Amino acid sequence: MSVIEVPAREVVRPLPAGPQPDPVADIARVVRHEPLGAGNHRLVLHSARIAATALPGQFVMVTIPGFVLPRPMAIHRRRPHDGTIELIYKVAGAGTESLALSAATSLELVGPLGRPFQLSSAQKNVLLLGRGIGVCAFMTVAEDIAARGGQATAVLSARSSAGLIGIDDAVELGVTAFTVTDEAASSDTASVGRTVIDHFGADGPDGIMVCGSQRLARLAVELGRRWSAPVQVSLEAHMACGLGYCHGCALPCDGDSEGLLVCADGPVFALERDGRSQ
Amino acid sequence: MSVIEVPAREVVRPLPAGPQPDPVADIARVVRHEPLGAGNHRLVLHSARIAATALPGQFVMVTIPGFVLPRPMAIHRRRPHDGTIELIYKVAGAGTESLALSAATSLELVGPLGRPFQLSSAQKNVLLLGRGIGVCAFMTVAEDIAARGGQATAVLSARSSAGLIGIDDAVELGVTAFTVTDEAASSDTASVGRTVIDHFGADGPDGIMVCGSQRLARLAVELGRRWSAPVQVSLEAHMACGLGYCHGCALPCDGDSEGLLVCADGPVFALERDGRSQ
Amino acid sequence: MSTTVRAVTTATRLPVQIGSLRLENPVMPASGCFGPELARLGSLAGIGATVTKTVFLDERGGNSPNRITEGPSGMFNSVGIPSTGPRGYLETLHPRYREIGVPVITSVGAHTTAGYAHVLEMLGDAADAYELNVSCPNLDKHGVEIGADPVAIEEAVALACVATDRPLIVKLSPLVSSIGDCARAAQNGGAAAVCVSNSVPVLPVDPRSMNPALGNMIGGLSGPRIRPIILRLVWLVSQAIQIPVIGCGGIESASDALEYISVGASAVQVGTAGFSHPRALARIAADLVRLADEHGTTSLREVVAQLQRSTK
Amino acid sequence: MSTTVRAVTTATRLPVQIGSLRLENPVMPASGCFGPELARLGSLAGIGATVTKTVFLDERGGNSPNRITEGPSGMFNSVGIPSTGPRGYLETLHPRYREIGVPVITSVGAHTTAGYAHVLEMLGDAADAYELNVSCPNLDKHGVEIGADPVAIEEAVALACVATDRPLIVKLSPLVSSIGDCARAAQNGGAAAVCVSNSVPVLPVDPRSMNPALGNMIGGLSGPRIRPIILRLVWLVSQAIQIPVIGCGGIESASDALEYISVGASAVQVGTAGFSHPRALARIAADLVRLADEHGTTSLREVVAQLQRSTK
Ligand SMILES: Cc1cc2nc3c(=O)[nH]c(=O)nc-3n(C[C@H](O)[C@H](O)[C@H](O)COP(=O)(O)OP(=O)(O)OC[C@H]3O[C@@H](n4cnc5c(N)ncnc54)[C@H](O)[C@@H]3O)c2cc1C
Ligand SMILES: Cc1cc2nc3c(=O)[nH]c(=O)nc-3n(C[C@H](O)[C@H](O)[C@H](O)COP(=O)(O)OP(=O)(O)OC[C@H]3O[C@@H](n4cnc5c(N)ncnc54)[C@H](O)[C@@H]3O)c2cc1C
Ligand SMILES: Cc1cc2nc3c(=O)[nH]c(=O)nc-3n(C[C@H](O)[C@H](O)[C@H](O)COP(=O)(O)O)c2cc1C
Ligand SMILES: Cc1cc2nc3c(=O)[nH]c(=O)nc-3n(C[C@H](O)[C@H](O)[C@H](O)COP(=O)(O)O)c2cc1C
Ligand code: FES
Ligand code: FES
Repeated sequence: MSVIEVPAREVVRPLPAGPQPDPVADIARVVRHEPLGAGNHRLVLHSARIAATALPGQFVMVTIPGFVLPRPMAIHRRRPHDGTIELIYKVAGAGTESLALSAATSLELVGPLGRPFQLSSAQKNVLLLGRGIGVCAFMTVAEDIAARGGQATAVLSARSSAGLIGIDDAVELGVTAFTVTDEAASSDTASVGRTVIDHFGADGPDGIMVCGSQRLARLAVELGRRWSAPVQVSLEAHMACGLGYCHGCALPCDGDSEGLLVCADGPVFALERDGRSQ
Repeated sequence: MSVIEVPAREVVRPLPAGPQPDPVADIARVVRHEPLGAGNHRLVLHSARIAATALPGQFVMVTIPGFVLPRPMAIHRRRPHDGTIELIYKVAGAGTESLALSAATSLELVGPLGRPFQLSSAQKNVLLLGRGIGVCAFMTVAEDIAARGGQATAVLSARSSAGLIGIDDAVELGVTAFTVTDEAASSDTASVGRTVIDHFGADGPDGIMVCGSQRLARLAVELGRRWSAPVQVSLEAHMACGLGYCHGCALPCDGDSEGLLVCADGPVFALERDGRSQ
Repeated sequence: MSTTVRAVTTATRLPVQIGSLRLENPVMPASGCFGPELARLGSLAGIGATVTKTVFLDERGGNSPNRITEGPSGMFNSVGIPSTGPRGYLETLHPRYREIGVPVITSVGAHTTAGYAHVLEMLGDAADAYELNVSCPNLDKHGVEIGADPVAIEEAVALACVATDRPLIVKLSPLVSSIGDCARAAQNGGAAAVCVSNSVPVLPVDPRSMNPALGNMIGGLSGPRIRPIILRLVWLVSQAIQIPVIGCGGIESASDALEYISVGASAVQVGTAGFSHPRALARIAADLVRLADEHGTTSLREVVAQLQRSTK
Repeated sequence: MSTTVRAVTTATRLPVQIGSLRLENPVMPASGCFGPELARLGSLAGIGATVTKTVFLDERGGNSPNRITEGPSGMFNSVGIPSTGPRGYLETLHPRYREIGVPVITSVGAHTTAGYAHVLEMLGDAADAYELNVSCPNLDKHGVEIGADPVAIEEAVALACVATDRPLIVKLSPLVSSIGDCARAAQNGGAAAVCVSNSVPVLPVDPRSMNPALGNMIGGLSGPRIRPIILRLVWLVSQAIQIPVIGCGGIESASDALEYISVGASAVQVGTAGFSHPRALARIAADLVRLADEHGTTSLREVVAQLQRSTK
């Protein structure tokens, strides 16, 4: 039932808290809002401050008119030159359905929020594994890698080719992208594993980022062990504040003290094989 | 607070219950739905059974998607030849506002409901006094008068000329219509009284129907006494069922037993000067 | 093929036993939200029973307008239960309920624990079962209700049991400190089932005038938005007692009814939905039969279990 | 002209006295729906006070996910009040609340009537006032709350009064048989004010899976749809006691706050609205000041009276 899907035998650990931009509460002009097919929608918002400061992997909370809880959405693209950010969302329930039908010309939002993906200055060759809208969590990593002249490789997975996200972005950012789908029977972990191992050979990437699929996360951990590359995962949880005070987004935990908060300790976490369960 | 505005010194009495058409629950196709200005909207629905059977002054309950209570609306026009009925509604609150924005292609409704205006076969010369959307309560009387070759005279009152309802209908049905507005300072009871007395002279109408204004109702009673013409009024009350079982629409009453139900004993009542309060 | 399916559909029964009374379908109207007038809009043969508006001993006028209105929370009503007394009911209303052709459950109200028995004595065995409304939030503005006091509930039910052989359903109030205690009191008093619950007490304010939106100030909230509130009460009650629980609050569809089954209800009542959709009762009754057919069972519990498994 | 108006606005105060504590504005956050993090999004200088999440004696982990979700009825939460205990609170959270620059009201919880005093002893006079949360519906699934038992409330408050000189606000539970009795018990125990109320207990079911939508099954409903329910409780409480009543439930705007003033509240708390609109608290506080200015008064009661008269 929970949307929090920490892979069973893997553990998440918080990344060290680095400096983060101050979040702002903004009323953002809707610059573009259009269906992309397969229930996905592109939403481009004008929010100069967020566009200028957001770190890769950060998210925003978008208020949907008529709903009490804002919806967390990854910042898929930042375009500081025109002050916009791009979100891609999938119609998942009542809120996103209403958003998709909405003709609102501005939307309330708060961001940028959450701990970003960590990219040391040495990391220039990363593997991004994403399924469905999970791809939106890491395209900003590809932006930063492109900016520093590195190379990102991405596996874009989806149920059907109509649901594939990020192909245009990959082209724009010079990402080597493999698209895999259930439709084409190319999205199972074994196939995806073979594809990327073939691609990288013995010299693997120096970092792996994954989002949107438990199976891909498990694959990421295996690949990380193979290549001694650190793995980071972006998780989802139901959220109310996005800022760390409502305690709504805690990861399940045993014992008396509270688990990690996905909004403030994540959404990006280090992902490792659990020593205990081996 | 109550929408029930029985004129202070006047009393309403139920009209004798005559035969009434059986109500139906229908899902009616929206044939036309358009703004008329001043917050009024025309809604033409295809409901052959209601169009064919409704008596003058009857109403329907229209279900607005997303709202729990259906809204009572007078049947403004019946067009049995094409199976449609026409409603005109004013945006008054959340429900009618939502209806005005709705692109629904069909609407659930129940009708025809309520006791109709009583027109004896002798009555051929009636005066209709209506203000705002109150006019919609009696245009079906004008239809029946026209059908029997009689003459209806109507005072159509509104705040502004943009809010006047029924002018086209009056033309179509051969009604002698006087339009009066607050804007033109022609809508006060004294002016309206003078206008109709000038028009009718000593030989008054043989029946007076009124809806939509307490002041007009009081005028109707005075005119009724002057010309010995029976006066009928159509009242409003908040309603849930429209059928007589929820007891939500009772008129205020003293004592232990319940007052009249506007939906089942009305909405059309005989209106008389209260003997006690003179 | 389609004839076969249709034959099965018609044959399927979803029986519910309320004491000695067997209902052929678990769907019935909520008290005060139904009238024989509805039979004019289409057949009601498929529903489990009808339930009448609450009958009181004394004649009552009800509250002043506005008696009903709607806000974003749902329907507000302060009708106040006008009643023509048991005699008026037996003469004019009861025969019309009988004509519908399904069991008649007559709702009975009173202001003392002994009062229910008095009304029941006058009604005799006219009805197939009685529903004791111990929870009307509209009549007295302050004052703790009979339904908020387990001792009073047990006494009222025990006295009522003496006055009639018909099965008694006790309709509880939602705003009590421990609904489990209230339900146990009803069971101990001899109830055959409990109904959970009456509408939720409210004081809606009209933002335009900053005055109460209802003539009586206090009213009851009903409709789909109260469903999560009442689901919790049904769950608490179904943990507390062994007799059947009838869920009532915000049911608009067969799916809503199944939510109640999932937390322990055996039958459901449909109130407010009948205003927006006058055929709601008949439709929900038929949809549940269809769902049971599709899942190859005559148990709605089993339908729920299958749905739960299929989304695991 | 505009400078003059602005000068008046800034000068206006809408003071509320809670025992010895004077708030300059009647608007404050609801416990658990506010964090010092919000100060990063804009100034909070105009609000009357901050209120902390409830602090318990023991460390607590809170409930399993999903802890929050939304349905047509509003926000459902079963966070379950994770707490790091009074020491953890004093070390890490309290200083950050202090920085905001308005009075700090610390919410305190316990599972015995003596428990509140224990927490208060550890907190000393760190806070400007304390709010006793006698009504958390999430922690125990069954079990009658302290807040449902007037005797327990009075005892808890009386013991707490011995442990601190700071004014005590008692935050009541909505689902009780007689909220007037609960409020009187709080007043008799020595409370300086009561807050009405906590969220409304619910069991939301996810229609897709027919399973509970919250990890803990039972949760609390909050947001605008509960306002008519809580307005009635505030009205009943304001009839029952003389100390100030703080209204809390579904307030999203200054108009919503005035609805509470119209039924007897002296101050308000804003919870869920702060999630959809993080600037809601500051906006409502400023809007009330502006409204009071426009009506030429510093009394919100007077604003309401003028609005009522103008729509007569
Ligand atoms: C950090 C983060 C980034 C995200 N980025 C994206 C993105 O870029 N594109 C995208 O399509 N989706 C994204 N999601 C998921 C998105 O927030 C949910 O799909 C959305 O909230 C569903 O809302 P709803 O009203 O349609 O669904 P409903 O089921 O009606 O929502 C009910 C409640 O549950 C919450 N909820 C339901 N599903 C999820 C979920 N998967 N994650 C979090 N909350 C949920 C809703 O926010 C709401 O409060 C992200 C989630 C998180 C936590
Ligand atoms: C017999 C009858 C015939 C009517 N015919 C027409 C017509 O032809 N055209 C038209 O524009 N209006 C007509 N009305 C009034 C119309 O029903 C209301 O304006 C409408 O219900 C307002 O709904 P709302 O959601 O916009 O207002 P809200 O104030 O949001 O409604 C809240 C609740 O109050 C009820 N309500 C509010 N005002 C009225 C009212 N004046 N009368 C009855 N219920 C009310 C609503 O039905 C709803 O249940 C008629 C009313 C009756 C009783
Ligand atoms: C207009 C109206 C009248 C009602 N009258 C009664 C009544 O007479 N007796 C009773 O026990 N409940 C009465 N109720 C409560 C309903 O039977 C039911 O418990 C409540 O409305 C919740 O169900 P719902 O959400 O399906 O409407 C009434 C409710 C409404 C809306
Ligand atoms: C996420 C969340 C956490 C809450 N935590 C607490 C709490 O710790 N202590 C408390 O007294 N009330 C708590 N509440 C209840 C609120 O303080 C408030 O009483 C309730 O939400 C109703 O107000 P609202 O409709 O404005 O949100 C919490 C509510 C929410 C939504
Ligand atoms: S969403 Fe509020 S603490 Fe994470
Ligand atoms: S509207 Fe139900 S009785 Fe008149």
